[in-house]
Amino acid sequence: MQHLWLIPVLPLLGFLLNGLFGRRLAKGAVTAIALGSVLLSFAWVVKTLVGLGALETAYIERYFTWFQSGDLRVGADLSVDRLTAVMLLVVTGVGSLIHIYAVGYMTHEGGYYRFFAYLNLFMFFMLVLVLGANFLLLFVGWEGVGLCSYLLIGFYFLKKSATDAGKKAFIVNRIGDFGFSLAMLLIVITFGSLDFGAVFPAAASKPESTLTLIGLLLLLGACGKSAQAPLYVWLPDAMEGPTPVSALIHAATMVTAGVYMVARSSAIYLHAHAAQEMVAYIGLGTAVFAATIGLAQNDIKKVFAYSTVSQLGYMFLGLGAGAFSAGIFHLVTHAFFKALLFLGAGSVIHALEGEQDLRHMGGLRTRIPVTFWTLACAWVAIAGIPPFAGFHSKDAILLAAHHHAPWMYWVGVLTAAMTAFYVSRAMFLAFFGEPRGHHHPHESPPVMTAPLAVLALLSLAGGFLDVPKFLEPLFPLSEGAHDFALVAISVVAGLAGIGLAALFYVVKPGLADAVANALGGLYTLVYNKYFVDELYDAAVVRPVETGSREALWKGVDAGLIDGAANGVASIARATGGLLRLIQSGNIRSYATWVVFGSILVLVAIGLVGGGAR
Amino acid sequence: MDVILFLAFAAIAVVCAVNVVVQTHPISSALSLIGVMGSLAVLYLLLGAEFIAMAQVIVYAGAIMVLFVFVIMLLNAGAESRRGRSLTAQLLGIPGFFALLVLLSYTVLRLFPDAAHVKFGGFTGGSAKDVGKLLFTEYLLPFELTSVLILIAIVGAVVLARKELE
Amino acid sequence: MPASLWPSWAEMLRFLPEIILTVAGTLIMMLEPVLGSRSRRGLGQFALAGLSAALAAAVVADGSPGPAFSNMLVVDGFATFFRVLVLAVGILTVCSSYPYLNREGASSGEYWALLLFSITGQCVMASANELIMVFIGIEISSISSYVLAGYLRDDKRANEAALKYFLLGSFATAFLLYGIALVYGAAKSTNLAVVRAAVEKGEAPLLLVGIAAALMFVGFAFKVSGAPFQMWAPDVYQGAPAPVSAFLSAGPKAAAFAVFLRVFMTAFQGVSDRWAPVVWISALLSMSIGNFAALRQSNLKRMLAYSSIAHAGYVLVAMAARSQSGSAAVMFYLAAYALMNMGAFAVVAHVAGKGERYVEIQDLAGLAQRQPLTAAALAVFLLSLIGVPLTGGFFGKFYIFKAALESRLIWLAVLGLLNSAVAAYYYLRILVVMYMEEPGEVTNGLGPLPLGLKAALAMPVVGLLVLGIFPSGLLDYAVKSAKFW
Amino acid sequence: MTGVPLSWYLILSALLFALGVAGFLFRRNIITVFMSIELMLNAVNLSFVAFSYQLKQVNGHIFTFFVMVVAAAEAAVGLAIILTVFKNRETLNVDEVNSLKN
Repeated sequence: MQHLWLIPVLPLLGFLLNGLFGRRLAKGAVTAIALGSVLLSFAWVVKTLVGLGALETAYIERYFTWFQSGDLRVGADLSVDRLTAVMLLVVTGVGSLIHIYAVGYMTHEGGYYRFFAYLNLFMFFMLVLVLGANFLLLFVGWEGVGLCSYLLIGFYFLKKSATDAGKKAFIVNRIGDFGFSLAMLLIVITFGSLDFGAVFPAAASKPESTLTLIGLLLLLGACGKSAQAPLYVWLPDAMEGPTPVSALIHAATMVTAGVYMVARSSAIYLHAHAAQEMVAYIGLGTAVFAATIGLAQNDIKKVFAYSTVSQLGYMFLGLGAGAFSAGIFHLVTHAFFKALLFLGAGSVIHALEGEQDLRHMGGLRTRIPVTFWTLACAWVAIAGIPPFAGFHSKDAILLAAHHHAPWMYWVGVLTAAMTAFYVSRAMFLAFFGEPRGHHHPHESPPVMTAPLAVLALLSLAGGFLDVPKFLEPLFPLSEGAHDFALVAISVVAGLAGIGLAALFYVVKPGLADAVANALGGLYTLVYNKYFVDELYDAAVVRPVETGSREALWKGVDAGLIDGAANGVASIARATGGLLRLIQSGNIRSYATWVVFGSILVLVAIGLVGGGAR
Repeated sequence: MDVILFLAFAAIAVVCAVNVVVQTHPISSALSLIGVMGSLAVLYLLLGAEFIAMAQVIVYAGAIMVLFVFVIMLLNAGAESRRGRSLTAQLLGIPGFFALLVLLSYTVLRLFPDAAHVKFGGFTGGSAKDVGKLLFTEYLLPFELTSVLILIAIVGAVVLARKELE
Repeated sequence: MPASLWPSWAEMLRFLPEIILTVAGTLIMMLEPVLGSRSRRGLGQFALAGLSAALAAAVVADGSPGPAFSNMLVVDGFATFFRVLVLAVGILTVCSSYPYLNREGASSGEYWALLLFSITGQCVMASANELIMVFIGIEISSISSYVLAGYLRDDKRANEAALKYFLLGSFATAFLLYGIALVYGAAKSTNLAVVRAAVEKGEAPLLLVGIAAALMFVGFAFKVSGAPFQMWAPDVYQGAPAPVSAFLSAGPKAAAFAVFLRVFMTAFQGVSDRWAPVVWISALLSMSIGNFAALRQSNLKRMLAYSSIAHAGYVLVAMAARSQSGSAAVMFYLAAYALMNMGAFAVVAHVAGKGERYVEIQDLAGLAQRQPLTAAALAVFLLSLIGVPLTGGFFGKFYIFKAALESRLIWLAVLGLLNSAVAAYYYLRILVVMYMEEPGEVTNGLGPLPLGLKAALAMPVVGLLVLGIFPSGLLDYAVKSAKFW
Repeated sequence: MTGVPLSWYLILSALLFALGVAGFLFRRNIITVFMSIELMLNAVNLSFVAFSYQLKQVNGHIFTFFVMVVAAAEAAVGLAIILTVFKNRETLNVDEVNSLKN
């Protein structure tokens, strides 16, 4: 026995202690409980994995029968295989770092104990999600992390926008959950079980149409949780929450749950080609779409939020192209550099006392050097510059995409260039040039910078963890040759993105005086870097957004997104008149409806033929 | 003879029932309803239900309807006011009435094709003795339960009619 | 068969819960005049004792299953399940009524007596094996409910609620009765087993039995507030005193579903092809009307009323499955539903204040800051109503839709799941108001939670979590008991 | 003479039932509305007794008997409710009791 249950239960204990007694505990005690539980959990993960050794097959611990009805038995079973091992390390490792960081970040915020209680609860559910050996436990974690995300987004609940964002996240996730629950029910009906160990080996023998349906419904669930088009809308808004939350939940862990789930269900997707193809399309579409929007955001967290959506799209592209291990690989490296980006952004915001607008930053390079240098590591990592982390994983995905369909590779490369561009733009605007705000920036305390340093190291070197190799027993490596030309093209694209950004935001201002007189009008055009943004915003982002809203996402963005919120409310409003007619409060009217109902029932039962039962 | 008796009392019942519906003064409706009940009692007799016929007159027409009339008198209810209306009931009421009537009549007419012909004296099992025997053996439990029902009626009336709460 | 007038002890045992309840109710009425005004308050505890004794009796009676009193009633797992359920609902109602009545200055023995009698009727319904018992059980339960709804007789709203409930309820009962008459004419008996046999052997014309089923459907659907016979529910739940609304939405509804299921799955089993589509449509209508109407409500009680219509719709989905697992899902769901709805109404009763002045959703603003435990309890109920895992509501829905899919009711399951996704929105609104808004005048002036309400909140919370984490026990029992022949 | 076909009784019963329904829908006075329900119950009773004749059983009579008891209990409670409504609102018009609505 490895006592796997300790891994999720430790954070749960932290939640219970802080949630119940946190109000009366000293701040130090709250911190100790919150950090201790997560660190212990991380330690236990490491100990377990060391104890389990090679993990050629899944290691399962069965505790008790959760419920049984008929032939369906669902146990409280936890299992660890290589995929889980990777996820566990990411969740508890990055989670621990972010917890440490949050201690510094949240010091001056109200509701300190509550924040950490929620954060620990989130860890509990996330670990259940990853460790569960059946779809139902996965679903428990799935719903749980959604709930915590909602609580944490709404943490600054005095801000109306935070409440609204929380609601939006919840509702969009409900749409995804609808898909997931239906898929789960279909799995029960088709396979008679929810255990991964029973479902996946049997997948090959089931009709492809059923598997496709299950795959598509699971994908709907994944789209909700992992912010894929058309359900991506909640994630950028979710940045209303405190920055550590953005880093932990909305970049590193929860949003990757959909990727994990699809990878976990690879056996189903491998036998449902249409569904898998759909995964690739949605991933690619989201990657391009979100990157396009990310190019013109002025809020530093919004830039990274759209970047997250886009990178998640990459992962889905990998999964859809059949390179499950590449998708997971990117999940890992992305967890490193995106958590770092968010935490660094948090440090910047912290330094500028809450300023999030890139247009009011600038020149921070020398003021907060640690933040700058650590962020720079994330920067090169996400831009896909070899030999840093993002390069390896992105490369694996792009190669798989090329193998799958060459045009997908080219779109992917274009996206990579855009990614490099917008991250560079954010970096240049924030750290280079002249200071544009009226702030007195100060470097963050060590408790915040230390996690940054660790993550920076991981962003630099994380690419050398050969995750695909490690996952080979689960996902056979695709045979796509390591074509040097393809790799070179994507690297060049990344470099081009950085170069272009440097040209727009760094180099030109320096050349300004020299070129100014010569070029006149053109100079003003270029000098005013915001003009570029505005032009771009007007020429590209707005049309893309409006166009997509009008044409492609009309039903989705207007109907579904604002939600089951406004959409459903308007249906409700539309039926309001009818309702008032029926619910008139008049007894005689009610009786009339009863009479009519009974006539309908009589006619219906009278008309239906007695067909064979 | 059976036919004449049936037709006569059925006609009285129907006319009285229609009167219940069309009268605006509750007292007229109540008296018409007593008329319906009385003629039904005769029909019960024709069907051989002696005990029920008696109970109909004593309990229904005698006790229950007296209660109604008493309340009408108590509240000094006059002809009903024409204030307020239910569009739904007025628009859909007549079609609903006919649809229901047609459906129910069709059901009993078409679906009980080989029903017996009723002759007075064709069935004589409905005496007080027969009913009582069954009531105290097979139907003992529901019979006892009706006592709970009566108890509720008393308690309920007390609750609602009492002067002040605590 | 000249049965002895004195029934056997085994038969008495099978009827013991009802006997205890009736005796307790009568004793309360007899004790009240002789007690002083102080000790009169103890009558609530007495009612609690009576209910607990009846609960124990119901469990004991389950040890000797079988028919009793010339097949009038039958004690089987199904009956025991619903007896225990309505008795538990009764206990919760007493707990939440006690402080409520004290606050309103309306405490009296009659209330407890009527409550016990009403539950007697529901126990009868749960174990009825004869249409006459169904009818009398319904009437016992309903007539006392009418009075309970109008118990605060000087309150205009309660008054109106009672009148509506009474008139429409009697109206619907007349349809039910007409249906019973047709069953009697068609099958020559009103015993459920005999009717079933007659239908199966083809002695009773199928169409006629179908029509009878249709008329009885009207009566039952009315009692469970299933569309299109749901109109009374919002008005009555809004007008009745909050603990009574809680009771009405749980006890009589569960009992009505019990007879609904038993009658349709036994007597009308042979014509299930005819009634199943009607149940299908009714389920869809109930879910949609309930959820969409609830979206628009600002009054908490009215919103919960619409939500209870929607939940009746979910239960009807399971019924439309016409299978053993469907019936088991009905049972499980009703148990979870009774707990969460009772709990939610108990919070409403607490917040509403004297004279129920504060029953708007907005009145809950900031409850989480003023009374964190009350808010947490309501949060559990709401999450369970939404159907979030680790609560009873989740498994309830899971089993319902699983049963529906097993019976190939794919579209109904899809639409039902969509409906429950919509439903999340209005429950969420309450959570937001409670957790994310600043305390308002109402929550600031809120008195401490009385002991009775504490119990009325704690028990459902524990129950829901147990059902959500260890559902097997109850589900096993439900699956075993969901056999009707 | 062969007597009256049983279906005549049943049709009479259906007619009375439908008239009761109509009374419920068209009358404004609460007491008359309530009386319409009594009319419906009477109609059903006639069916029970008629079926009893056909089946040569007493069971239908018993049913009728119970319906009468129920009707009595309902009348007591119902009229008490009507009294309280009248006390609170000074009206017996069913259309004016409509304050609870959407």
